[in-house]
Amino acid sequence: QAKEQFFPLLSYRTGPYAPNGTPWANGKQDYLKMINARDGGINGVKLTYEECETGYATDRGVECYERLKSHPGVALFDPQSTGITFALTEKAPVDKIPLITLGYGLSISQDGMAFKWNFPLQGSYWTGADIIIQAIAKREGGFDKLKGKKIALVYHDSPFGKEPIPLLQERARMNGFELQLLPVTAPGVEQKATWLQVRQSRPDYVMLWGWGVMNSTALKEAQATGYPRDKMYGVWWAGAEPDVKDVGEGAKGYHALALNTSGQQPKVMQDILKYVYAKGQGTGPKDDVGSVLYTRGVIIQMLSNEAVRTAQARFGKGKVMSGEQVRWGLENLNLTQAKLDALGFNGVMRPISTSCADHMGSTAARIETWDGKKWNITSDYIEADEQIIKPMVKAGAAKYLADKKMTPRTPADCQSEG
Amino acid sequence: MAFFLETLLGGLMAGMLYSLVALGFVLIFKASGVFNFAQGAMVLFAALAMARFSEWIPAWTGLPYKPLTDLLAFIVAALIMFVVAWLIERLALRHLVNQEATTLLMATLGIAYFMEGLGQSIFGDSIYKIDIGMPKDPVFILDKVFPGGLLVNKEDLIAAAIAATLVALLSLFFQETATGRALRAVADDHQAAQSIGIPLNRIWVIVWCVAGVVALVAGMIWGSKLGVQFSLSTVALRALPVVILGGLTSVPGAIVGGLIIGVGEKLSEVYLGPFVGGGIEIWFAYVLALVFLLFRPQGLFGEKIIDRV
Amino acid sequence: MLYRENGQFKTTYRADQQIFPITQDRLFIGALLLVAFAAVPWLATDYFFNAILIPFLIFSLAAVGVNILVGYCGQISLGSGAFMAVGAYGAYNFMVRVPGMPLLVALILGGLCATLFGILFGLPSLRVKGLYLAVTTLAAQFFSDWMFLRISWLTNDSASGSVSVSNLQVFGLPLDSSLGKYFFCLSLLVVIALLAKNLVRGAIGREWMAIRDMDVAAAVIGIRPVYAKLSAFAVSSFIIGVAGALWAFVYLGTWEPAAFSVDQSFRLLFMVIIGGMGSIMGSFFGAGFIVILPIALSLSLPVLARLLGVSISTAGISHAELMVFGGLIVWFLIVEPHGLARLWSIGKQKLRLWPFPH
Amino acid sequence: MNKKIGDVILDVRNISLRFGGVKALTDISFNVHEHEIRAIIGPNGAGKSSMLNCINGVYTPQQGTISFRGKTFAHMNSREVAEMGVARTFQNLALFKGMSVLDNIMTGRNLKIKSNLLWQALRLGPAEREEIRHREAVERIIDFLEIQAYRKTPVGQLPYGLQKRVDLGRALAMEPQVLLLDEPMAGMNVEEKQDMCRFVLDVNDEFGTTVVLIEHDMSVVMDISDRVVVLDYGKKIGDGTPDEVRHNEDVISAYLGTSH
Amino acid sequence: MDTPNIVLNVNGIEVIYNHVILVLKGVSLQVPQGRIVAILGGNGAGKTTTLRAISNLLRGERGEVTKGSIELRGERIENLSPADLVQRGVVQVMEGRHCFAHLTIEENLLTGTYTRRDKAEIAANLEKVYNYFPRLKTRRTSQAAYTSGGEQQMCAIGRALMANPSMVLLDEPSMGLAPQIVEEVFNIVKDLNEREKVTFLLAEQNTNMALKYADYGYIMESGRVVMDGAASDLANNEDVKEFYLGVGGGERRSFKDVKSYRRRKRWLA
Ligand SMILES: Nc1ncnc2c1ncn2[C@@H]1O[C@H](COP(=O)(O)OP(=O)(O)OP(=O)(O)O)[C@@H](O)[C@H]1O
Ligand SMILES: Nc1ncnc2c1ncn2[C@@H]1O[C@H](COP(=O)(O)OP(=O)(O)OP(=O)(O)O)[C@@H](O)[C@H]1O
Ligand SMILES: [Mg+2]
Ligand SMILES: [Mg+2]
Repeated sequence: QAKEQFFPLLSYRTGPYAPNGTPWANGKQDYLKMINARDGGINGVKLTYEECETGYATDRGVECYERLKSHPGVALFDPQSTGITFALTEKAPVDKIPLITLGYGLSISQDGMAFKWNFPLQGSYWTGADIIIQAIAKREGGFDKLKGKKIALVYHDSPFGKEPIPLLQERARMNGFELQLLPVTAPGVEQKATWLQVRQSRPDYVMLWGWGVMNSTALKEAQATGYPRDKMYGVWWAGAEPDVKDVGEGAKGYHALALNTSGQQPKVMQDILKYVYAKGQGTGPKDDVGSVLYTRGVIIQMLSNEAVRTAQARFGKGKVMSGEQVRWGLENLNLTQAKLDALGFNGVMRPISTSCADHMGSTAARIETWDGKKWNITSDYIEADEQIIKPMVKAGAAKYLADKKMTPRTPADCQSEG
Repeated sequence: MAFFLETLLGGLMAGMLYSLVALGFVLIFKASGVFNFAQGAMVLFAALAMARFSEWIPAWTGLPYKPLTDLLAFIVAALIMFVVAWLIERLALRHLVNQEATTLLMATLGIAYFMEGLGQSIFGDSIYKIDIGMPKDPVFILDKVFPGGLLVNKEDLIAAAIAATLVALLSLFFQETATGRALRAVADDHQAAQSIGIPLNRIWVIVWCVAGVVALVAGMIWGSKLGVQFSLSTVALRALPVVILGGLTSVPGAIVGGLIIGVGEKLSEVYLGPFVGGGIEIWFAYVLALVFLLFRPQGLFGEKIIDRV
Repeated sequence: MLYRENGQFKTTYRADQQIFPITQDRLFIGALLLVAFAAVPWLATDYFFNAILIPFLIFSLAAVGVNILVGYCGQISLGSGAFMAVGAYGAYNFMVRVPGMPLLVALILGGLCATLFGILFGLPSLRVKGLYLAVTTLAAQFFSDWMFLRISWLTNDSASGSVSVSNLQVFGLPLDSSLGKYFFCLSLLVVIALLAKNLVRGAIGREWMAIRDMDVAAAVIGIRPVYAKLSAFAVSSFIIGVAGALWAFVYLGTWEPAAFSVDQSFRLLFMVIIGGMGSIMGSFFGAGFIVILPIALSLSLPVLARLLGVSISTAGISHAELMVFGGLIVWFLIVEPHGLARLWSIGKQKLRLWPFPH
Repeated sequence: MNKKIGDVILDVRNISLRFGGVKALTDISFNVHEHEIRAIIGPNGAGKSSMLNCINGVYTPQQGTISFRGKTFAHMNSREVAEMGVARTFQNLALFKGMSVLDNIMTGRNLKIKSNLLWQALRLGPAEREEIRHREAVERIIDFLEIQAYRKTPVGQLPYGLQKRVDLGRALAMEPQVLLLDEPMAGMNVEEKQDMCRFVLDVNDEFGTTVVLIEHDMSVVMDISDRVVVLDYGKKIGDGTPDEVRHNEDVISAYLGTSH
Repeated sequence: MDTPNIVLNVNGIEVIYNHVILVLKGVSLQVPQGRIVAILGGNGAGKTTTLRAISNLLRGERGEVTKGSIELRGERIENLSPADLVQRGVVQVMEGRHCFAHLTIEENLLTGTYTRRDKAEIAANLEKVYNYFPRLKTRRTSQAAYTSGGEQQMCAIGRALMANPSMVLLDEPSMGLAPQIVEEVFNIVKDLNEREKVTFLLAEQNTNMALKYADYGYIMESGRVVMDGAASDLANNEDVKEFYLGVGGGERRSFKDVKSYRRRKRWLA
């Protein structure tokens, strides 16, 4: 049998979230193509993939998972949706396939001792929310200045949008600001009432926790009600080109979290253009290469590949890794700045290193700001506050385990993975 | 008080925008007895066509004058909607004469899927922009009376004016013209209409063409508000309570229904929402429509539902 | 002359009132059950069970429920997703709040929650009819979407509103293998479908159909519309609720309210109309069509494209899938507006006449 | 003729019914005796069907009362009327189109079915026996109406005349004491009318069912009815035996014309 | 019988409903220009089906003509739409009235003029119909669904006449009409036939009337034409007398004595 490592790609190129899902999926696919073309795979193991359309619907996602999970050489799944992640969290341990959920999914799954198979790499909603509050505090000139301020959370009315609430409530208690919760019914095409409420209560800042059409609609309503865009902070799922592109100038000044940069300058993008697009094998249009979500897709795939590479280093170079072995690789990632540079990701993202207990690997993000034409990074990396998040993750994970009548992994389990 | 008025105004404007979509439903229902679930897909399809041609036409022809190219794009999109209407009649409706309402409803759902797929494969599935020069920034009126003034949206005002004009025109059309009468006859009984020489096929093409143009206008306005992308088709779900509240068969009902639903849902969200955690407007709109229906099962202006033995 | 009812004389009305009065039909159904219970477990793969058969069984069950309301009683409903959700969350609450609650009992209690919800949202049907009713049932849909997101008590105070169940057991046996889940769903489906069939061919079924076909005439022969409609809502939402609970417990494991969104309601309505309104058998056809067709398309279109030597982008394939799916729906309706079940019975009628055409 | 005409079973007093400006019925009174065949005739739009609808509880008259076996009602609810034993057929066929002939007639027996929902779902023991008992009764009706061959045909596919028969069958299945027939013989040829008359007369003879009959075919009315009411634009213009009515001047000018 | 031009020629048609139910088994008939031709037959004989086949309204009932041909003035019409036929002057009055429930009586009548453009002609036609059926005039503003059965029947007939047809297919025009209106309807038929040379093909159960006014008749039984002939001949045929006119054996038998022995129809042997 040919030596092939298989990457199932769940994606959505149809449905309400297609404009966001498509570049993301393209990035993953292009990176795979590029690695095969440039390096011939990972240590000689060819990378194969198959895409399965979920349309962002949980049941179709589960069907895709079932269809692709028994493909030989399957490495891991990236469900690309919070709902699908929830459903697969139950199934992955049974099938022994890791799930990576970069920047989304369950925040408590950061705890590798409770969630052996989940990897919310680079950040969860809790870290994201925390970073935004920090950024606002910095702008105000210190956490004490937050006292008495009012911050509104305009969120997608779904588990995705509700995840940050516990953290924000914690923060509100700590820092003494008032939190106003404004849910927006999915998909978010009608937000007049929400923004009238914003206009009435005049919060000092608005946090935008949206996905898909909800983001651009929010920005347009903000414009229409005259809410200053530079007082708005979006999560990293509300900080890509589709969210602001057709608002254009109207979104000028709007901030969002950035897990990664955008643009075609980094070497990895150049390589993709050279090895994939120049040969006419690009998945999407050339101009989209290097967009925010595209870059995120590339990063996700890069991290997946590196997990395989790490695993190979331990279990045998040039071999096809099993799901369990890839899981070990994910748990022992150590991408230093030097390594990132070598991979062509200089400046694109933060170094990341995971462990058995910490499945996130990095909790920092920057702020980017829309200037009417493109996104610019406008802050340094801000680390989420461990002091707040750690206990919450611990408590949440403990409750999860108790509900499921499960016991946490032992440190021995961390060592003995073979 | 100022805020209440603002909410009220916002609701009225939102309502007008719903009516624009609702109008498409009413039109087809009134004229053929078909509850057209593909209306949302038609709005999307038309908006996609409009958005893409307003990019393509300047690129192809090099015409610099934007209003002109936009007009051309509108015309091309309208022509495309005519072709779509013709195809729908040829390939689907023609073969479903005299079938039950549920069957026809189902067929329109199939058509909706088809058009969503087709639209996105021809015109792309990203977000596109329709910029017909609608002013986006708020204006404040009556700032003498209320501190800070009352916020209104020029864009909404223009949209409302367009919706009102369309409704007026279509009402006239249905009221007393012979074709209007024939359309209503078709909705009542396909077979009998055929038997007296009303050419169903031609009528359906006409009605779907008109509905296509209404969808185009709705798509243009909603698209310039939301950006043109898949979610545009979901505005149909927000227009449904409007349709039934106003009455499935009434063109003016679409406007009145829109206003009631718009105001109702905004007021409820703003004044009731905070007590129950918010996010209630969508089901509130449906419940509001339901309450009205309990008093008038045919909607405010709908034709009386006839059951007689 | 393989399929004939001639020569099969019924000497009692009892014999004539069997579900399948024709011997060949009985044999066929017997064989089908045999295959389902004995052969399929041998043949099917894990994927087949988890991704196709189990969803098919659960949706068949839900479609039977929807068919009772829509097909038999004529009350078009777009709120079926809500009834599924209420069933699922209802059963979930009984599971987590009552220690030692057996799964089967929880499912039934979940179904009963859905029944109450169904009756509540069925009340408008006493006044509102037809398409107006169809649209107003969306109120139930959006209300339940909202309710399970907002009322955290219902989700056992889970912060995100997503909940999960695990370690399911039936009569002390763990329900974790695909095969076990398959048998569980299949058995429930067979039992409930049988009960439903009995209902629809009995007195209450005739009341429902009478209300559907001509409500004034029904009232004149003494049928109470209130009772007939509400009982249809009750029975139907019970079945849909049980199906919803199964969907959540057995198929998803962890779920959020979006798993029972308005799309689900539309899908269920599709199944009933495509399958055949007013036919239990049709529910199965419809569920098969709607569950299996998209999967079959997404599997076969890329292959087909490769065979034809055209390269379509992945997005293109997804769009083509939508188009083919929509096109097929229209085509089937044109061929037979009364659904696949009618096509089936016409087929049988032809077989009966065979070898003569008429 | 040795039929025993009994007491008044149905008494209609001073009924008036308006729809907006249309006076469908104005101060109509008449009675029906047990076991008799009572015809209602009158030109189109005279209010005959409306009269039946009032008796049936489908319409609520603005004025007047209806007594059934001595009990008086201002308004009747359809179900109560059915429970008292009044059945009817419809002028514009109101059959249950999606159901078979057998099921249509079976619905007529629904009032008599006692087993509850759960028993029906299980369909065991008593529920099944009950179902079979009613089936037997319905089969007798099917035999009687000579529609055995169409037992399982959906009624929508039957020709008009047979649908009328099924309509009658459904009413008969209720084992009514009073049977209201709205133009049961419209759209039939003489042979079929004879059949229909035979059914009506048999029911009347054998079960003693009282019949109220609306019919435009004068030969039928004159031949089989015991007494005739004549309505004209909502007013009663005649009441009596066929012979009396036939020679009533008002009736001749309003309805019969000269040829009868 | 001298044969003027045949307007309508139905040639051995077979009709199947739902792909399986064979209803017409080779029906042929001719309608000469300017005549009144009646189709008689019991319930389910296939009269309605024949008329639907001619006016091309079968498709909506999921029926189709599988064999034979239908010609109107020499032109094959199986593939025309019903509207095309109305353009050619052929209008059908459907069985079961089929008025447009939500339209008023007057609007119903006016829809009948869809193919007409001349305003004056339309007004004249409306006047004519109101003259024929004064009852319609008094009910002109009521929605059709709320008129009595007979009024609806008049409305359906009137609506067809509004199109100034050259040929009318009448399916059971007398159903549900009071006796003097029945007479009136047939007088109208005769009148139009004589004065405006309108050709009629009518399916009718009221054999008495039909044979009195028609020139020629076809008798159908279970999907076949079993007998045809000039109306006067048919009226004197023993079987027809017995089964359709109710005057077998000389004089009319009372409906009261129907329980007598029933003779089989000769053609069913
Ligand atoms: N839509 C249909 N589907 C199936 N069978 C049908 C349909 N319409 C009519 N038939 C069948 O065709 C046969 C002829 O029916 P048709 O209505 O033509 O009779 P008819 O002569 O007009 O009778 P009547 O005098 O009662 O109106 C009947 O046996 C009927 O069952
Ligand atoms: N629901 C209603 N709404 C309005 N008008 C009605 C309604 N029902 C009946 N009418 C009117 O009342 C009058 C009497 O109607 P009805 O149906 O009782 O007549 P009928 O005597 O049965 O006539 P036919 O012999 O033609 O059936 C008619 O003019 C009719 O238009
Ligand atoms: Mg009447
Ligand atoms: Mg007929």
